[in-house]
Amino acid sequence: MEIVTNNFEFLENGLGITLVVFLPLLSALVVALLPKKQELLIKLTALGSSLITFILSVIVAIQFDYSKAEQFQLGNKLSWIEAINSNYEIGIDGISLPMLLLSTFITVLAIIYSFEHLPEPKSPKGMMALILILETGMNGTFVALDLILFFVFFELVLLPMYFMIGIWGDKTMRSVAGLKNEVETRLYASIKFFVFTLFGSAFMLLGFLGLYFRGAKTFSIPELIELGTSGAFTGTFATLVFAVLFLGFAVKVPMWPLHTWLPDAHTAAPTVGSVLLAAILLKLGSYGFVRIALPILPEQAQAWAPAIAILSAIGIIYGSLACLAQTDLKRLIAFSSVGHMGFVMLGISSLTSIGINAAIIGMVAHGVITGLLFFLSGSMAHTYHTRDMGRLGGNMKLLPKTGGLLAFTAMASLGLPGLAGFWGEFMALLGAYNPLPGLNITIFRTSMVAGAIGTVLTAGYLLWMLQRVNLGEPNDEWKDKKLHDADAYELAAWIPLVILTILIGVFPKLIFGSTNDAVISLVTKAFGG
Amino acid sequence: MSAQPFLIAAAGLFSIGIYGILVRRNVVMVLLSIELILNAVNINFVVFNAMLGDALLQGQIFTIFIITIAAAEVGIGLAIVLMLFRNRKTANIDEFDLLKW
Amino acid sequence: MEALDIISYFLLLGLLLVSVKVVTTSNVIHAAISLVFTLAITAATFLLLSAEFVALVIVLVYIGAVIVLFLFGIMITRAPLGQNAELDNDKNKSLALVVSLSIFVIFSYVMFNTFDSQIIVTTGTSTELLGEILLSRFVFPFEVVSFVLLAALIGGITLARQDNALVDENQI
Amino acid sequence: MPRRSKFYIALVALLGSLISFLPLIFQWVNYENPIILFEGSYVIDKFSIILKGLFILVTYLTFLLSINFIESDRYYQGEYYYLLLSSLLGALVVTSSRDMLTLFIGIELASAPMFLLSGWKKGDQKSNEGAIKFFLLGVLSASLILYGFSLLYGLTGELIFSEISKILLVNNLSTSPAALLSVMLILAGIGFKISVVPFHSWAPDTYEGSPLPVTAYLSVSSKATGFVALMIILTKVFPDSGSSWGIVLVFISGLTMFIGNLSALQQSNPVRLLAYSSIAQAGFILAPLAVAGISGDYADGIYASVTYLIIYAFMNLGAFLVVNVLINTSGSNDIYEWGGLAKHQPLTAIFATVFFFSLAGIPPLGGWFAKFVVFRSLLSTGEVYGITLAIIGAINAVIGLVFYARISKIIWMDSPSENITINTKPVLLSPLKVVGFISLVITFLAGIFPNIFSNLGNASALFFNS
Amino acid sequence: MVNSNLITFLAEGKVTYTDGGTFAEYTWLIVVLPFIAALLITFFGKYLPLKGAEIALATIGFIFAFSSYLLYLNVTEGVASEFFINVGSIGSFDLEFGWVVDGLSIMMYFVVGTVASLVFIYATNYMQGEVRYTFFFTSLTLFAGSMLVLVSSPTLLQLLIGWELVGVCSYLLIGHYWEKKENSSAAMKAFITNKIADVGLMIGIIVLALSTGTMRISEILYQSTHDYESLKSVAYLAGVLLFIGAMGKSAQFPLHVWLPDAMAGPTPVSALMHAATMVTAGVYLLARMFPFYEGMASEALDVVLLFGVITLFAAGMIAIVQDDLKKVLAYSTVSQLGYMVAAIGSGAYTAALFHLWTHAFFKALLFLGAGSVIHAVHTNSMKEMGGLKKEMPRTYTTFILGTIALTGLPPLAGFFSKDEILASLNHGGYNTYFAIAVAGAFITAFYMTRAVVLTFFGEYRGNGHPHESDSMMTTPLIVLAGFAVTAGWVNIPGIYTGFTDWVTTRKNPIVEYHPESFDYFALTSGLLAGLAGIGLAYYVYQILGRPEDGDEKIKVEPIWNLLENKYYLDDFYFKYIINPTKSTLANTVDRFNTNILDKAVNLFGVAAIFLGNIVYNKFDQGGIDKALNISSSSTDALGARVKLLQTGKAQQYIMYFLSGVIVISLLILLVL
Repeated sequence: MEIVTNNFEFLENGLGITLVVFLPLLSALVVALLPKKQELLIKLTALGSSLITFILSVIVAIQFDYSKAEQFQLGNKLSWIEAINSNYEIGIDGISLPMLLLSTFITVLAIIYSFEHLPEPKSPKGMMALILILETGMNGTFVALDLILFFVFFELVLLPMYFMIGIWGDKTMRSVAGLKNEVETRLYASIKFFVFTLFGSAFMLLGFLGLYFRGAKTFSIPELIELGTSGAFTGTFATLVFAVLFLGFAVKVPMWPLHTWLPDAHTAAPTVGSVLLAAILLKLGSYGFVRIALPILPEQAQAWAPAIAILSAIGIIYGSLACLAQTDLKRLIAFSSVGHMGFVMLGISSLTSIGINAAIIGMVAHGVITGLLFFLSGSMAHTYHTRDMGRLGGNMKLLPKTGGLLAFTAMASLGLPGLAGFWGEFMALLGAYNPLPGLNITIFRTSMVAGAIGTVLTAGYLLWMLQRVNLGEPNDEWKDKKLHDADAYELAAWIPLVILTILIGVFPKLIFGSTNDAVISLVTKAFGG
Repeated sequence: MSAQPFLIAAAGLFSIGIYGILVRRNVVMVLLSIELILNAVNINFVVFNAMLGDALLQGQIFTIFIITIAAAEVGIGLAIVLMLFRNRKTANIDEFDLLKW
Repeated sequence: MEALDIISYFLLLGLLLVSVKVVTTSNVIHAAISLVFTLAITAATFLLLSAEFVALVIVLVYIGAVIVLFLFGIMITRAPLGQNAELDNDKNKSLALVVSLSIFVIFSYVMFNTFDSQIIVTTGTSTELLGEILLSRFVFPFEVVSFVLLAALIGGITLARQDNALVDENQI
Repeated sequence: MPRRSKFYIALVALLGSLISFLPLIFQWVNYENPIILFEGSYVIDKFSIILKGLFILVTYLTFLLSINFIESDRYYQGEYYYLLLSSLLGALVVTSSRDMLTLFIGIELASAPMFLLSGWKKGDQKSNEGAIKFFLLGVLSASLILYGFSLLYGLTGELIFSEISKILLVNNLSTSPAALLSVMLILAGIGFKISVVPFHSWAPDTYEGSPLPVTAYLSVSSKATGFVALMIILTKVFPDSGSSWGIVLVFISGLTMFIGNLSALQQSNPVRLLAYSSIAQAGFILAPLAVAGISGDYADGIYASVTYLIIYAFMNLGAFLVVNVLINTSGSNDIYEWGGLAKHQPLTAIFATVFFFSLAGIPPLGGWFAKFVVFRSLLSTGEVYGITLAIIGAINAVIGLVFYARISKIIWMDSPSENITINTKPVLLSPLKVVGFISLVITFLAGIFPNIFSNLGNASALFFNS
Repeated sequence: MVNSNLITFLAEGKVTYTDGGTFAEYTWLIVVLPFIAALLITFFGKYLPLKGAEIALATIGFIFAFSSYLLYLNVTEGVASEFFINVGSIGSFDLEFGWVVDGLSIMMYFVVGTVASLVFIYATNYMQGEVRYTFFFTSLTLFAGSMLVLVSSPTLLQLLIGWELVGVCSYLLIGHYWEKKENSSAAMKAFITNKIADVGLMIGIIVLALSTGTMRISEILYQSTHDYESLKSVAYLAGVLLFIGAMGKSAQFPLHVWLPDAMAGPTPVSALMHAATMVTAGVYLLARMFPFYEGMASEALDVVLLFGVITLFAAGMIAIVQDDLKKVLAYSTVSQLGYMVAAIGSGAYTAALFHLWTHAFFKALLFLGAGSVIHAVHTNSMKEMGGLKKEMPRTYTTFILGTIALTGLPPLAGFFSKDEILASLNHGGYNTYFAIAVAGAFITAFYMTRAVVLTFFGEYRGNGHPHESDSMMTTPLIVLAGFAVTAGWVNIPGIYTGFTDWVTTRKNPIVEYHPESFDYFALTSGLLAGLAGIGLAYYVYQILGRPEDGDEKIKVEPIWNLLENKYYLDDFYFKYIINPTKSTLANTVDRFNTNILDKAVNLFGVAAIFLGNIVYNKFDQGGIDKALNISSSSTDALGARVKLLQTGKAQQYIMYFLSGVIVISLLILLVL
């Protein structure tokens, strides 16, 4: 380990994570400039750069000093916008490190998957460029330590995702409640996604500015945390700021009842889009809560925590029940995200180190597992040309590899102990049982029970989904069709996720080892406990 | 002399011009009304100049500039009116309608 | 200064009356002529206020040139020269009255409020002084305004010129 | 005139506008203190240098943008360039003018050629109508400004702004009815130029009728001229009655954003859409000034507005470029007919994405920083008006997104319309590409390294203290 | 990483023990190996001659050998130690895995090792030619591993993991024939019923963990025997919650409904999981936590006892009316689990484990025997069996031995264990419960005899010609029969009570009633009830009627209806819980989502457009006489263009403009 560190010393002082953030953007430019016909070259460029990014992020993870996980490390602070005292301030701590790795990792897989599996209109050039831009946004959000920088990266993901959904998305027509005419799914979903998130973040920006002016005219997150934990933000002002931050982050998470863009976006998005959306984009919201909302506005966090807990509990139950009613495979998985992110938020709302740790591992696990679920369902939708579970069935017979992985992933998703999903769920409940002293314990325990019931419902809909999709005799319509089971590219994209699911499940220290100190320090600083 | 009557009269001239702009259908007539308004401003400037006893004659000089600009505006306005008219004529409307107008 | 006051009242009354005629007459020529009178009275008023040069400019530029332009305009656009009931937009009249009266009320309120006791002392000005100031202190706007005139000239000619080459340009 | 000599005319115009950059750079480099000419009526400070640079660059780009308009050979080229250059001169005068007369002449010189240019499509009835509306409202607004000026002159006996404001303050006349009325009349008059509600109604018609490059110029340079004049007057003449006019501006700004954006939602004509969009953007630019009036922190307001103006100028020019190319490609004035044009015009489609989303304020495109400085300025005082405007702004940013995104959506995602025939001739000529790339680079620069623009805004805000 | 937390509480134990040495240290091998084996089988199994079964057999053989040696160690010197591996810290909590090697877990290792080995051997033959043979062994191996994770866990966390893992294996194996919907439904039912119970377990664990600050079982138990106040306040709650978890896995009334359906799985699965090992996890949990219950949550034990007794009786009754041989055994299992739970409830730790021990062998034997029969006749229904005594002598003999063991006739295994339960009930003074338990013994004897008679006696009523299974299947039967006979001899009150010592060799002392000698009242009652049951059943089915007549002679309609419908529990669940959730509630939510939330969002959009429409058409362009509008002149034929030079719209604009001026002027002059 020492040797490696020495070799890559030059990557400290922020160069390493800067590269992790901007290398994808650069390669997106390169991809954009390559001629459209050089498809292989384009794909290889994208893959290569994402791989290098991933390796760089691993090097960063190796250089990271885990004994000081609560400090922001390997970062830098360069002047950016002087007039408003906003800086290019970056750095990672134990909380952001796993998220960063997750992001770079999933992107590699998404690119591998996209090698051969692009819906119409194929155009790998566009898709690759968008994925890489998206990666910059995601990575940047996780390393940004300046509110404005954070905001820019946070928003940077919108455009690529909008186009991904809009161009490669589901082209079928659907009716939409409240509108007379049928609309194309992708168009409706893409604009809904865009408007919803922008709505949230526009107000979030106002909140950032409020902090800037009430604080010491700084956007620096570490400085604001110092201010916030020493009680600089109080009263109506703090309530308002937390409200808008909540709006911005909760839309992204998404928390009930701001989730309605999610099922549509997921259903319409192309496979890679769904994967990236579920695996990482949703995390930007919950990460925002942990990174910004809680430590900077601890007092408000305590005031809002019961409400967040209740909403999370509703989200868990609501998401699961909605899943039970779905006939569309991808929509089901999308609603399952609502439930799972409910656990994440429940963990966060407990404001304890247990709960927040749970939230972070929950985020990672949800990223890995739901990402895989979307990979699988997307691939199946591509193979069968339908997502209607009424028509599917006997998938285990028709596509044994996909089916087997689907079963595995469903098990992971329902929180099976020993697999990644378990920790987030169980620890979130653990956190919610004994929230931060001073919080209304009845509300939290009720939420915990609701969450626990949610696990049953989760098991219910996932198993039911498996029964309808995977088991039984195949429908007659597939008898004569030639159906392709998972190919090498797909397996190459999926197997790492499977392995990661098991690894985290068996050895959660992979995540907790990085997060725990940081979370404890956060909780101690912000809430004195 | 009290300055008041002049100023009130200028205000009146201004409003009369406004009225003209609003009710006149013919663009040339509207341009006439605008001249009234500008004239009201001219009166204002000159009256103020006199009222203040401005040694630099700034009010009067301003008035001269306004008159110059007004002349230019009239030129521009009439050019546009002319173009409009010519265009309408080429637009195949029969003579009767033209005359009626 | 009684006499001057009385003269000024007469002049101003006449000014208003003639200008009302400009906007109410249904004969275009009458309107133009009324404008001439309005401007003439204005020039007279300026003389009263000892702004001789400005009065001269009004007579020369306005009455001499601008009104001729207007008459040209009236003729070229073949506005009916006699009485014309359609000259006014009757629909607008009441509203226009309200608007113009409101403006009058507001303006005169301000005038009453701010300049109620101001007295005009006429001293007489030398045109020479005016010219000096114009070409020293105000030489820059003086230069600039020539660009306005030139632009109006060139642009006006271009627009007003008969032009056969023009075809449908909707595609731009 | 033979074609070749026409080319030379264009070249002279282009080079001329570029060469005029040189003294500007010289001034910037050697800048020490404001240079005051004509007893304070003409001032060269950083504010004026920066905005002059903006005007010159915008005009230069407008010339480039005019290229396929002029290529069509139906227009009077020499006159066209002359009038645009006259207007530019007017704008340049406005930036430096510090007295009423110079300012007025500057405004007139800036707008008079535009009355003519808006009717430059002589054969087009829409153009004619746009021109007459523009002209009538323009003259009316000029007379309102003049009446306001006359009141000021009557109150103080001075034409130079600094003197006026001094006398107003000394004689305690800052909030006298005459002063307040004059600020409102001037505001209305300039409100016409910057097309804020309720003085905006000419804009969509005139924009639609005018030749596209002229429209671009109107919505960028002409509007900016108005804002410059407004900033000068509000901060130099009426700094002490800000709490009164500030509130009026708050209302105007809020209404402008709402009406501009909501109306833009309804548009299917791209030019009208951009017209309403630019109305809404004017609301954003106005907002910091409004709050600055209330709070008295003019430097901050000017900083925000100027920064916004600079960024806005380029993204809006880019947007007009896109519309220009797409109308020529599709031959249709209906954006809903533009489905799938990205296939035929991929570069333009990328331009469209960048400029329209920048207008919507999506990071990392420049528009976000423009919006951000505005929000920052609005919230800087923590007063209720500022917060309200900021919330209105946030809501409008979302409404705006809908129609800005709609264009991208149609170009990239919709299926091709059957009603149009694609013009296969190259319409994205290289001068247009230059416009596109310059605007693109500036838009991205503004989004990623906003410091440059922020510093420009900051430098120009110093003029308030000078 | 490994830290041995040995002999912390040594002084308190009443039995001396050692740390088990190297073998204890390497016990993790038997936990981890099956998982590796499962992976190997999955990826390489189908290329091997026995399709992967050899890997499974080797693994389980190793486990058997290892656990046997551990048992030997325990018997000879007593072993108790625990090992922890930190897998992460969360807040101040340490998340630990590890393994515990003590009397209780060794007993379970041995049971799992033994029964699993025999079942594996049996299955290699039984499953021959069935679909997904390799995958079957993967799952089975996985199960063995999961079960070992469960019983070896020194922390509640690992226990929960093992707990759920065996649930998943159960799901996989019950649903082995997933082509048929009933089977996958049965699997789902099992999983979800367990999941519901797991909610209790999960919350129970959370409550315990947070009130003790640790997940280590031994520490929790230490605290519960040392009057820790924080634990005491939640002890009852935690006790009941844990028991809810146990109710699911150990199929206690009313959560037992999944177990009979679980018979949809292949018979070896039923034998291994749903009779011998997995279903005893609940009992194991209660036993593992026994010091806690005794020390602090004795009120919770009353609940445990109550449900145990209800279960043993109610399930036994249903067994009487079943025609499916496996279901008889299934209900019998439920009933026997009721005995075990009741024993724990009455404070008889050893008795419960003893019954678990003996039951594992004879019930596995019975299931495998039934499997042998089913394998021969290709049906589960006893109506199509009969007369197999002659055709399948070895199966018959071993089955009879199992039946006697279950019925509780001396000197077979069941006699001793059941007697001990009855004795402890009697000792505790639970007279009613005692009576019910005795009745249960009668019922047990009755339905088992009925099953034997219907299956093996009389004439063959099925199709084809059944014949004895081959030695791969009968050998395990014989071995198990041996256990069924002898397993009870390790704990004969007054004679040899080694078993008590084995299972009480734990770090935390066990305080329980331990009979010094036979309780003759209980013994007699139990024995008589058993004999009576046998006698009555034999009389009714063999003598009064014939096996062919089935239940005709004793059918009492109302009771029979109730029993055949399983007390209408399933109907109740479906009607009032599952369907309302799955359809009504879920659809309501979905409709709410679409019609309220989505619609609200869309309506916002529509409203914005609508507002835009109003603003634009009514306000911005409002009041305009379209005839004056040149823009529309192309569609407006005559008259419109006439007014070209007239100002129309422009005046409208001017009007707005001036109104604006007036408004702002008035505003600033009068208001501000």
